[in-house]
Amino acid sequence: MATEATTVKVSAKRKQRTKLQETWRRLRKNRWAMGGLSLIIFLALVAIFANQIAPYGYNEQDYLRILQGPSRENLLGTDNLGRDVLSRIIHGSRLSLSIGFITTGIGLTVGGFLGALAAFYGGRVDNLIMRFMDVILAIPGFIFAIALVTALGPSLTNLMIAVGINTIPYFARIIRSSVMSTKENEFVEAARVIGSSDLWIIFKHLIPNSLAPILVQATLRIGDTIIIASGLSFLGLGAQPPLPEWGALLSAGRGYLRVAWWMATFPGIAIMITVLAFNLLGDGLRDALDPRLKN
Amino acid sequence: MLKYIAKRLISMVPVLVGVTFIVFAIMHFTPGDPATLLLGEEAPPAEVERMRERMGLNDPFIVQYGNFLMGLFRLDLGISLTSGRPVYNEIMNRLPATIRLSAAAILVAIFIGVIAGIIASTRQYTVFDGGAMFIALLGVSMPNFWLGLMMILLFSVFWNNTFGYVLFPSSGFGTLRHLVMPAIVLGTAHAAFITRITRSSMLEVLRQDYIRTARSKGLNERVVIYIHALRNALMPVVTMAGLRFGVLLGGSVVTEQIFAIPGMGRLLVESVRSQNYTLVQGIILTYAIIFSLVNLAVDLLYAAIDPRIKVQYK
Amino acid sequence: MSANLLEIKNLHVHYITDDGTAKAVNGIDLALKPGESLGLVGETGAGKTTSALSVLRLVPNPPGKIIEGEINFNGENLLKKREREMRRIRGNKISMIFQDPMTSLNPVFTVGRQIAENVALHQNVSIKKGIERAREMLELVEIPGGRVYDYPHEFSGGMRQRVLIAMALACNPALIIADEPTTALDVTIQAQVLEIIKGLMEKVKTSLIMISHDLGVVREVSERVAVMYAGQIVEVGSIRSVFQNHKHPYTIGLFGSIPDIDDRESTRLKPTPGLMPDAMELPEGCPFHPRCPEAMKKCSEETPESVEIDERHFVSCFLYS
Amino acid sequence: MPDKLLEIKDLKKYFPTKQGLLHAVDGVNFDINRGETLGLVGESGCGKSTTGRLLLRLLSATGGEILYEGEDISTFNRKKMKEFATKAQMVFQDPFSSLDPRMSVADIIGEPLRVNRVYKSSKERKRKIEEMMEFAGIASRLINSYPHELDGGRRQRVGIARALVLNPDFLVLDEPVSALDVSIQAQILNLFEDLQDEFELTYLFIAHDLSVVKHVSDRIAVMYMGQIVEYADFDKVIYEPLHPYTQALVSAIPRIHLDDKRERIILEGDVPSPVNPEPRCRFYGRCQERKEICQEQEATLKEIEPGRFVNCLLRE
Repeated sequence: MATEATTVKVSAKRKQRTKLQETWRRLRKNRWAMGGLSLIIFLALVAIFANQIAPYGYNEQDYLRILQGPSRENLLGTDNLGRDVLSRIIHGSRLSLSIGFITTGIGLTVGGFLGALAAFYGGRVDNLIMRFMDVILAIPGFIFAIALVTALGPSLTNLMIAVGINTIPYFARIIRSSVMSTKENEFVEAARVIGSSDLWIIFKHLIPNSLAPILVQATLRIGDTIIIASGLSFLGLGAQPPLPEWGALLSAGRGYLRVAWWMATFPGIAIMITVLAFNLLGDGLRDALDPRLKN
Repeated sequence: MLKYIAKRLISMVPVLVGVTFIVFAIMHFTPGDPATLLLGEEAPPAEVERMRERMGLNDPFIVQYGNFLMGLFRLDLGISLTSGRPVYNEIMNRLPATIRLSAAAILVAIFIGVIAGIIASTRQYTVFDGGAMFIALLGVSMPNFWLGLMMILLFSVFWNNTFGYVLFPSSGFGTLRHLVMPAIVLGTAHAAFITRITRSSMLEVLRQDYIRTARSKGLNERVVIYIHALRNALMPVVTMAGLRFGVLLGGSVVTEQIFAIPGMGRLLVESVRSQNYTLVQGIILTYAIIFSLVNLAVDLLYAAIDPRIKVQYK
Repeated sequence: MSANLLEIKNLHVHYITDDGTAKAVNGIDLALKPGESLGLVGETGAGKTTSALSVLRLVPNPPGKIIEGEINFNGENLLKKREREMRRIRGNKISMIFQDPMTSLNPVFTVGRQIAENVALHQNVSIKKGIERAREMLELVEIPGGRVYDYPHEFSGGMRQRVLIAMALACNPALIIADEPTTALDVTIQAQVLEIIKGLMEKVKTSLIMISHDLGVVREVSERVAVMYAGQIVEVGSIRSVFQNHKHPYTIGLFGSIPDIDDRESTRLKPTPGLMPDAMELPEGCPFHPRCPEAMKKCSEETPESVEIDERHFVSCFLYS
Repeated sequence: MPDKLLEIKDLKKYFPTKQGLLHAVDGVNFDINRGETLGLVGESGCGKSTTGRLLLRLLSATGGEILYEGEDISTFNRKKMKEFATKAQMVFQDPFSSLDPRMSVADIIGEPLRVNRVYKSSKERKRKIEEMMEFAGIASRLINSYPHELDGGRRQRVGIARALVLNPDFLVLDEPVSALDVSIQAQILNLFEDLQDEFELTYLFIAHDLSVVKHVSDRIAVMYMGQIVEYADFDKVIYEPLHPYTQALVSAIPRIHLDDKRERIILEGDVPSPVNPEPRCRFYGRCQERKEICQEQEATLKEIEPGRFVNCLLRE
């Protein structure tokens, strides 16, 4: 709807900003998104300095303090082997965050490459790649990951590979559609008219202009992969004991639900907060990048 | 319309064949020998070798895949390596529970999600909107296995300790009371997702020119929203909810595990643990087929909502 | 002299956003007699659409807000009416035709239903009766009545615009506001639609406000014309008077910008240099003075009043006061 | 003898669609003389933009020849194509999507120079950019602005500066003013005239608006459903149109003259899309003068007077 408010011209007098600065400015105004970003930074710091922050080692057992509720010594209680739940969660943040970033990274690079290829060349290449992606997408993601872990054997590395592969078609689709819509712009034709090569067009025009939606999806996807991965660990198909992966902690806590509620409760809250942080930031980015929401 | 259904069904075939190939290949190259598994570790090597021959395990991969594919047409998915019973029968025993659970969850999700989404979008920037959106965000950020454990903790353990009886049983399947917690646990993330997508879709539609036309006719706001806007807004909701159904199916595996529901998901986890490959293979295929059928249903629903779709398939 | 059907007095409409306040309409006065047709001309951002939406009180709020003024319709101030009363006027007494026929019809309902809805609502009849009326209306705009059960996507752009015209006329409104109804159409299709509008104007005796950026289109269907610039009406009068004897420097520039097909010598166009000011940063005084070739010191200090230079021909410019 | 810069012979471009083969451009012939402006007019979907893109090889032709200075551009290799880019350029319709939103004005105008490595130093490049901005009438303070900060008219000027920076001889102007308001449109039209004088440019001016085309063109070609229906000097096409479609098109323009008493020709129906067109005159369905013969054979463009071409079986 072309109301006149949206066609009002930005005068030259007002401060000039690039799109990136403009996005950042709008993102900064969004309190939720900034909350998410701060949380992510906080979690990253916790993960990096886990050894310094955690009161105990992740596998430090104290048989005199088994299944103790939250107390001054053990803020979030202890588990069935007398290990400090808080310390295990702090050490676990490393695993969960790496899983999130690495799996999303795998999906983004491989899926991005395939999607960009499909979009740029179209025709048969496009058809071949996208039909293959359709096949993978026809198997519910979590179940496909279970199949892959079964084949590879349960371990942290295999978990990341499985969830990463699982993420490929997702990114292939997003990047394909993003590049396709960028390709529709006349500036791509304009670049061709002035004699630009394919590579110039891809790197100077298509990729920079397709990045925004990809960035949003990648942020949101990190949260998703953390949930998927912890779900697999919960089923015993991911990280193996004694690794303090959050899903594995929850799984262990399940057996003691009736006697030690804290064992399952706190790792779940950790997962939720982490995923929430990525979702908040992703949502905020999407809003900041959507010019229609600017009013 | 029939032609459209036929076309869509036919287009499912190559995808499903691709799925069988991928699943078969993954399982084929998985370490471990089905014959040994079937006969047990102590079986004499000669016996195992005879079994391998009988199961066609010595054939080249492509022949084995061909045989597997042919078997599918007779609904023969092989035999379970632990029980020795046909995989098909094993799955059919467990399928109803999974379908019941998923259907209950999706109904809960759509009901809550669409209503909350409409409320949020028509009261943009109010407390309703903010509140609904924050709850929805929590919903999608919450791992459902954790939510499940928390509900058990609350409604089975604490409730029992406080009031002396169990409000919702934490395990088993059969009655509606058994279904309540699992359906909520499985449906929550989906409801949250649908809320978000309904809201953004409604906001998009409410910006459209035809909404302005409707208002300029003097229609009251309720008619504009529930008649003119909602039907258009539902299209992306239906599509996305269909695509996300795969996530719900994945979630059902964990949910069945937590609430000890005798569904396919639990069978899958058991089979993975016991390296029962034929059963794993059959179950994954079944999930893929359910998912594809749901997406077909979604497409048909879409065509029913949007008159423009039918034209494309005339 | 008969009473005015519509009177707009000192209307101000602002869009209030985080980045500032866009003053879209700044004190316009307009009067329209029953059966009269008025063309509202101006460039993008002049405030034409906002003025029109204000009459129906459909300016999107937020960010739009009617700051002050009166809009009297049949002697009653529309800005004082309750929302419920307004709804009885929209689509019934005053209806509107929008610019983009491709997006102005709801894609999921048949065109018959969309017209019938209007009739059923305001004339208190059943949808079925409404469909009958829709059939008549379609035939009035030269679309076979049998097509009431077709969906919008089954019509071409020109046909859809006719459907919208049929819809606007379905309740015999006293006033129709057409917002650039032919801008999105091809020339030959535009000619068809204009022909239909002209024919209908003779038949149904409705008043018309035709918003357009094209002086030629306005000339086709209007008796009077008002020229808008930066949210103000700078010149208004009968078509003949304004087209032959335009006085305001902006109007002169506007006419000088039009490539005239009937002018056999290809003379150079004489547009006003510069751009329309940003509605968020309107200049002091006459909004046109920074671009005006005749600007005087006074122009940057005071806003000119409108002066009658000929019978019902008004100009807002210090050159004539 | 006029100096022919471009000769277009039996140019064809078909697109496969779900409904069948779309004959977007179907046997088009015309030529453009050095230094002149040829106006190419028609309604949406008539194939005028496709023709413009074919001329710069943004699309490859299904059939026919495009000779630029006597050379068939379809035979150009990579190197020749780069050279061609410095001679023939384009100004696009949409001032929004034709500029990369992530590039500043300087980046956009300088891109052709960088791609073609015209200058070694960035200083020289900057000087050239500033020079072009001045020619295109863009204030030098806007050099670091981004497209979203500019209004449509200024954006179009940036697009013009980009097209001119390589000193081309020939410009395809694809509806360059149709997205602009009248006064801005007039400013840009004047700019095109000035630039043509300054740089001795040859234009193919594509538009849907006959009055705009008439204003700038020496000759005009009118397109309908992928074919040229009339092609002659501008005054012939505008004041003595021969083809029934041109007559209708001319009469359909809303006039600003009060004494205009011209009888309107109102065409029936909509512009059909040329998917698998039938072998008859393309205008048959809407023509008010149609006769039996018109549906029996296809009409072709014939020279009925020197320099005057009409595609109508009734005018031969």
